[in-house]
Amino acid sequence: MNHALNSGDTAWMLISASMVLLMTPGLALFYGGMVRGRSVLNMMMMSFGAMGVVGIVYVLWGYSMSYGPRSIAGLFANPFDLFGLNGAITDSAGDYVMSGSFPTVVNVAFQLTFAIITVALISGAIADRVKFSTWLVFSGIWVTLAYFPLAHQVWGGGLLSGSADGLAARIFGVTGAGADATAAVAPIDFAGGTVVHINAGMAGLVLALVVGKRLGFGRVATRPHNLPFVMLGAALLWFGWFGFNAGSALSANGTAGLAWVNTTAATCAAMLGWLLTERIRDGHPTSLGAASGVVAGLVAITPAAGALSPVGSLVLGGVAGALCAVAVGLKYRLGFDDSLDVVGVHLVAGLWGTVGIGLLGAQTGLFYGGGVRQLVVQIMIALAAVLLSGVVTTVVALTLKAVMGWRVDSDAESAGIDQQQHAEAAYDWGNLAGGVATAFAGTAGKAIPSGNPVPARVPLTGAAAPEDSIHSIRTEAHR
Amino acid sequence: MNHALNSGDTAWMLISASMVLLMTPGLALFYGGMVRGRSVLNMMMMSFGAMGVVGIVYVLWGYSMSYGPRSIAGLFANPFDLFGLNGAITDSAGDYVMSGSFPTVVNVAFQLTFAIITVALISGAIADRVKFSTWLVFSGIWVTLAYFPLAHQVWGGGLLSGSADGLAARIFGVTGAGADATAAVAPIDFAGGTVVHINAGMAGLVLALVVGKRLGFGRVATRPHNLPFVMLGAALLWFGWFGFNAGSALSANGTAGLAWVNTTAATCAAMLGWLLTERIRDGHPTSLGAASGVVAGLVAITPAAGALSPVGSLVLGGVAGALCAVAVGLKYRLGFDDSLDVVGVHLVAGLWGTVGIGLLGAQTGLFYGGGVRQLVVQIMIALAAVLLSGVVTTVVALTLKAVMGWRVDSDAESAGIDQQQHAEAAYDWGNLAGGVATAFAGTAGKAIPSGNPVPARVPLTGAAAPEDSIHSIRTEAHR
Amino acid sequence: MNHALNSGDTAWMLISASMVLLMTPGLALFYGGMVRGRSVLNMMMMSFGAMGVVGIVYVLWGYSMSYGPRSIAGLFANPFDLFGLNGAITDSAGDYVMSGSFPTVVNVAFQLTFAIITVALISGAIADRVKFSTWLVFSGIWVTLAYFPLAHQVWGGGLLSGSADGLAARIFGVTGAGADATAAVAPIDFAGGTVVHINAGMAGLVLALVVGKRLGFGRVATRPHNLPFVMLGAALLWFGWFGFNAGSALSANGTAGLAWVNTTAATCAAMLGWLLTERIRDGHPTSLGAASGVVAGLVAITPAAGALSPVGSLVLGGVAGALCAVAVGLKYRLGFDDSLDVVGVHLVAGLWGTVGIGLLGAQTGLFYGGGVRQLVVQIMIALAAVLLSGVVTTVVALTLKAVMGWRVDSDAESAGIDQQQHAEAAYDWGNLAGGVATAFAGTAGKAIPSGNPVPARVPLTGAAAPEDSIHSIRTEAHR
Amino acid sequence: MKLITAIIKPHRLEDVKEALEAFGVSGMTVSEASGYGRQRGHSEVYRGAEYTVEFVPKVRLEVIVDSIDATDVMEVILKAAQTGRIGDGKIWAVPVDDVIRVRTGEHGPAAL
Amino acid sequence: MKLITAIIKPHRLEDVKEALEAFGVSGMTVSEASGYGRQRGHSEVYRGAEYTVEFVPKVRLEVIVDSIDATDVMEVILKAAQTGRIGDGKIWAVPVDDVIRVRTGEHGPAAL
Amino acid sequence: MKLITAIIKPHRLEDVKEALEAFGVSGMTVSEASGYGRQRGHSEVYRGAEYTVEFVPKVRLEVIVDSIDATDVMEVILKAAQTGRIGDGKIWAVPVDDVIRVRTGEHGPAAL
Ligand SMILES: Nc1ncnc2c1ncn2[C@@H]1O[C@H](COP(=O)(O)OP(=O)(O)O)[C@@H](O)[C@H]1O
Ligand SMILES: Nc1ncnc2c1ncn2[C@@H]1O[C@H](COP(=O)(O)OP(=O)(O)O)[C@@H](O)[C@H]1O
Ligand SMILES: Nc1ncnc2c1ncn2[C@@H]1O[C@H](COP(=O)(O)OP(=O)(O)O)[C@@H](O)[C@H]1O
Repeated sequence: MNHALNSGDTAWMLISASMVLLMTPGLALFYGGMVRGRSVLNMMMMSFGAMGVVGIVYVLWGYSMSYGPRSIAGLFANPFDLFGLNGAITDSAGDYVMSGSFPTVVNVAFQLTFAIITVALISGAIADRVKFSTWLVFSGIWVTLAYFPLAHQVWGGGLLSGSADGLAARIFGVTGAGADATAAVAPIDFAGGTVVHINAGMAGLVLALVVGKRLGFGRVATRPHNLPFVMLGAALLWFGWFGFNAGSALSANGTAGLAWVNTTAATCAAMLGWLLTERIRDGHPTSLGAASGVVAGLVAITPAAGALSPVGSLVLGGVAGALCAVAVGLKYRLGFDDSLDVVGVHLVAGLWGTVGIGLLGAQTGLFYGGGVRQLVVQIMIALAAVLLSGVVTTVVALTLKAVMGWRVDSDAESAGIDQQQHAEAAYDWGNLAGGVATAFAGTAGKAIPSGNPVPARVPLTGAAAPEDSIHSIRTEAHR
Repeated sequence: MNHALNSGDTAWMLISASMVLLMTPGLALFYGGMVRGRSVLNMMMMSFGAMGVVGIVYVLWGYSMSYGPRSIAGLFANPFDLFGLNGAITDSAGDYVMSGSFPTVVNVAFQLTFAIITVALISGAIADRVKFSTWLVFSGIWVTLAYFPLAHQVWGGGLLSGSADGLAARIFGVTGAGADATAAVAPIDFAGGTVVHINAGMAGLVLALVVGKRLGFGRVATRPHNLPFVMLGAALLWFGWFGFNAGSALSANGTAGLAWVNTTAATCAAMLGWLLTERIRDGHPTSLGAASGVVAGLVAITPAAGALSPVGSLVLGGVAGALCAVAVGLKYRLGFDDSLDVVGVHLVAGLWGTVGIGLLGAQTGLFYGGGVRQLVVQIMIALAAVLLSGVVTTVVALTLKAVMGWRVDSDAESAGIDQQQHAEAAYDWGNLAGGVATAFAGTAGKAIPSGNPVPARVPLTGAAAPEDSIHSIRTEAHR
Repeated sequence: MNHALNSGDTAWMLISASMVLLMTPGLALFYGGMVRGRSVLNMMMMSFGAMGVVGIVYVLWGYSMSYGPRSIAGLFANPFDLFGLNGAITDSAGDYVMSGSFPTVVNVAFQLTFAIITVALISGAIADRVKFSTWLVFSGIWVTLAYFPLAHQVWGGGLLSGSADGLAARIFGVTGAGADATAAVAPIDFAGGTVVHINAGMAGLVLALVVGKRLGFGRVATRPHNLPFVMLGAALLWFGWFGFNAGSALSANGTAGLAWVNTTAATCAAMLGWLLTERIRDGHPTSLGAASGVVAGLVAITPAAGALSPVGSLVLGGVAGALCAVAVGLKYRLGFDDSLDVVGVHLVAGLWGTVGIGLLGAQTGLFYGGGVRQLVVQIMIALAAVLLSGVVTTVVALTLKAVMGWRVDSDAESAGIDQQQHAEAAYDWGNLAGGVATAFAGTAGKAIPSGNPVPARVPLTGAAAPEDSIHSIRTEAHR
Repeated sequence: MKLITAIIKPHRLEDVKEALEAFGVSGMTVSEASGYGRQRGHSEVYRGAEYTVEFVPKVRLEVIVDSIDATDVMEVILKAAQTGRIGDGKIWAVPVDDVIRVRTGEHGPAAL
Repeated sequence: MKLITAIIKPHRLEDVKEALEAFGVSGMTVSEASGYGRQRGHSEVYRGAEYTVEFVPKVRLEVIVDSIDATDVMEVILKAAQTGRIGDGKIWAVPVDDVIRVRTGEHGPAAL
Repeated sequence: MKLITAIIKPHRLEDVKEALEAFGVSGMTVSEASGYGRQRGHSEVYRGAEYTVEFVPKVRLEVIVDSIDATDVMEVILKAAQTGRIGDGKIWAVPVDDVIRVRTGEHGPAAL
């Protein structure tokens, strides 16, 4: 079963993994630019924190739970079989274990990055108001209970895959026989419409409800503080998404190329679709709309990137852009504070993309004469993902609410979560704006004996201070 | 004619395509940082808009017009042969069509990104003052009438290529015979000196003239609002340019490596060349100069990346940096408002790089004992590109001026084009600076019945508002 | 000795080189965000300047001195053998010279990027206060006298390599015989713990001491002006570091995959290690801490990326994060102004990573039953690097102090080095904050005859000026 | 006429503006300020170095009113700005000789 | 002496500065401000949510002058700042007890 | 009571604040300003185009004091702010009718 190593495929998977990893900081910028300047750091830290926690968890038990050798009822794989990647990297002879044409360790790299970004995506729903510690704990638990199982079910040969034991096989039967038997109509999730986007989108919805609205939601202005960051973030996402989608071909081949072109076609169409909707509805096409449209298109094409024609992708993307542009306004009417529209973008476009394959799929789509069977299967996996994510997230979120609490106190939320959770300010333009005048007040570590002549604690003498610098010394009198 | 797929080459082309796509957002930052804070979004949107429009157009007829099977008099290829990429991706047997050692669909990806950035480059010439709608329409028309034809002529076997039917063959004859006959002295445009840079630079010149100067040009201060963005943009361009130049080897081989090294050598030299010029002329080497020098070097080496030695590239780059540093000042004397120096950087360095091959080409350059024939051919294709782009752009620009108009009205230009065209402000530092105090005023869609209890419309009651937030409610009285 | 070209390996090395090149602008952002807004451009320019100078020097004599055919006593290779890359690219037959499975010119590309970033790293130690000209000269000399020799010694078969002539071979003997003989216990520096990080860290320490403290060090507040830039910079470093570490496998294979996974594991653990240390010591986990932890982890895993298991990497990284979090505070106690903690991060984590291999190495580490021999060898190369870098940097730095001087004058330092060295301001938010009101005052070049009717010099007449623009004309009276 | 200047907490601006409007004041000018007083700032930690931020963000509001309205306007601002917590700010009144509306050149109360 | 304060449109600052210079005023202090009055703001839309920006950017200009020049200086500012459109701003004068030049310690008109 | 306004160089703020505190002043309000006067600005060059920056950053400090302290407070600020170099700024005093502490509603000197 160990194939020969194909260095071209390996190179492509290595770079794809790197590109997908870059998506999470890209998301941090995309989200960070959208919040107010006093909570941008916390917003970005949710993404970085997810990287830290999920990166570790994935190495320890994540890969094993997703792609380990023993499936538990098609729901998840045994987390201990490949714990710490033991046995996943080299075999007893010391040779690298292969996954198809490239080493398994490269697959670990690639898959790990998907787990990270899925968790990070959720954070947009609960901007500006949650404890960083609760978020970190949530990241570790949620990825274990919601992400790894779904990855196993869809991609690891579990219940929602095209395997002969899967649900699709039970509905429409199998083709082939024996070990080669697969579902006659296999569900299609090329790069993560269900596992990543529906999963994160539903989790965002649940968290927004459990955590509750920001102070002043729908009343106080919370416009984006840095739209160029949002655009740069969207661009890094787009770039990384080539690794996400074209990398999901798991080979440097024509399918990867098709996925690349489809990804771009859908994204371009979605961007214009969103802008057109804004132009008609609000009078102006906005840069936030362009960036959002880019993401909506990327999400929608994710499950479909290998299954559509480029022209089909244009249609899928264009619809996604318009659909999400309408959906993001819904939260104000329904009254839940999905702050950065994880639901409106990821859940909506994830559902549309997953189901849209049943309509637009080049071979099996309804509009392409493929009948309704693919459509039925696609709806089935979409609903299963909604259900799984909804239930698991609800349980985890409520438990954490009871045990640790989600919200920072309202004074802290008002004053700005960056200052309260991280004791930092994102920007210092070197002026007084925002009342910022700062002074060095000593070094870290309360253990410094107070008699210690740390230079910083020597009060400012007559020595000329630098021009322009607003400084002061925290003297004893101030304490 | 279908070669075997080389997965290494395919991987390299996939990542090259991705890197070139990232260049356009990089350009958006590079340009966006250079304009004032009140027009950065519009500047970036011109790049994003070009991505949207050209991406769609390329899939529909762009590839067919550039590389389709039937050339119309060597000027462009029939746009309908591969319309919608039909027939370009898989053959009748369902196998991926190949272009050399990789699938054609990967070539589509790669070539598409060049079309996008070429259009986006032009936008720098007309910063701060044009209607977004006119720009979008221009993008679609210009790429069709100027870019696809030139790509066909130079790279698609058309008039300016080394084919036996091309102009170069008519001047200096052919070598080889029959189907193998090619021009004895083939024009060299490795990665787009003519197709991309001369083309965009001329278009920028024409547009700057047709659209006219910004209010206060040459009188009012319009210094860059965010130089770190400019530097980051230049860095992303440099990174992406490896895909552009080394990717143009169309294979992961020694030529790609040479192009990589030459690209870096020329860029480093150009950066220092520009800085030195500034140091001598203005007294200070600037960061804007460094970023500009980087781009000048990248542009100059583009046509030459495979044809020079590294030391030759140092010379080409050093000259490019100094030349462009001088050229950018010209607009104030000549009195045309090429706002971000598309002419001074892209046209000038594009011409120098294209012609410089005739001097510094490792085999055929005048200084390397190659005689003048290459030089003549290079000058010929440079002039042809100037001519084609100049004429086409003039016609398109004037037509659009008559039909849609280019300029926003002068009040809008004064108040800031971001607000007027996009109803957005790029930054909100959470203070009053710039008089920005905002209030949520309702959700999108004028269709909301006014009695609808959208929370936002409930006037602020005595409830404690968050600290720091300057908010207000648009009450009926204000309307 | 010329192997066949492997296009997958070549593709991977090309993209790795590109990614490592992107690290330096990433570093520019990482460092630039940490300084005050009035010195961000100078900080970034130190990185860009290093790119320019080192890029040129590398092409001319850097590659020859590192990997040229003739070693001078194991200390460095003859700089003239491959001067200008002559003979390094193609052989006499015109074929590309190979380095293993890819063309040597690709190796030049890859290695060049390491030289650049090493120099750029040093600049963090001397933020806000040095002449740009002195820095450029230092870059060229230091890379020649410290970097190329160490690269040769460790990777080019010199004294610190595993070659039969190296120090390690002299300590623990050789295995194999004749031309195949290598050190029985070869030193391990997978991707540059000694060559890059210890080297740069020591140089930073020496420069901080030679150049001296900033005005007001330890008294005046110098908090970071743009933390999102710091985070974005850290993210770009992480991304590029995959090229750095996984690229150092010099092949797209299992080792590259393992290096990728180890890099991520160590980085995630280091980030959390740093945050935990801060949480305990200061009460808050900060975003600057997360970004710093990322870099600390990347540094520590650099020499070890191919030699550890993923779980070993988690340990190495976690310790690195905590260690560096403690180390960065030391400068205030020891009283040297290593402004951005090149010592606390790169020297400390570089030493830890290099030595840690002797403890945690999967085959040869002390904790994995490998005995102390690897540990001894690792300590040996770490100390050798400390020594070499320390001595060379001291000599170079003191010479430059005497000849050119390092510091800008104190008025300039106070007013802001951007303005003084580069005549630029990083940001212009379009308001009066910071007293910025600007006017166009003419074009470059003192050679313009003063009677020349440059539009800019025409005094403002009654014509309506644009809204919002604070402008003025430098009239003769002002001069 | 009088110039009333109020230094208030930023988040009270909206209420103060509305209260003034309701009272009949039709214009005002606001700007950013930083206050130093009984209300202390906070501290921030960067790489182990602690910095104190001693000045607190405030908004300065200026409104010119007819002399007879001065006391009432101060009262209106006081009520709308008050939270009862330290740092609520100050309001003061200064005599004004004359005021002109730039657009029309009108002087005195007519210029308001 | 008098303190003349003018709230003007930002783009008029340059002309006002030049007019004051021409009149013989050698120094002034300007700062940013936001105005609320007859001139309305604008609205912005982000992801379908509409926000109003009610305060309009203005510049505050302060200049201390000898009492006998006060009316003239106000007149000079008025002329240079006027566009005739809503939102041109206000100019007012306040009595000043004393002024000191920090560099020299000079008092009164000599300090200007 | 008097309102003392000082336009000073930004880097003197810290010393002035400390001197005022030492003198017994317990609160003050500062804001950013840009000054035009004998102290010239500088010029910047972008792609060969030269721009002049004519306004110099300053800090405006405002402090309300009891009338009898006014001269002393001005003296305290003068001493702490003076560097003797051009551009040190100005200090002026304006009569104040009344001052209110928003938190408590206290009037007059008790409000300081
Ligand atoms: N003497 C003063 N002159 C000018 N402004 C003052 C004075 N005292 C206080 N302030 C301003 O009033 C604000 C609130 O004062 P503070 O002493 O913190 O609380 P409180 O007024 O509630 O006692 C300060 O931040 C400062 O802006
Ligand atoms: N009563 C006032 N006190 C202080 N400033 C005022 C007052 N009324 C107006 N202003 C200032 O004058 C500016 C212009 O006023 P506005 O009513 O918009 O136009 P106009 O003065 O042309 O009638 C406002 O933006 C505000 O800054
Ligand atoms: N007449 C004035 N009215 C108000 N502010 C002034 C006046 N003259 C000067 N200033 C302020 O004082 C600052 C210092 O003045 P300047 O003439 O540069 O130096 P100096 O006061 O040392 O002679 C200026 O930048 C400006 O802010």
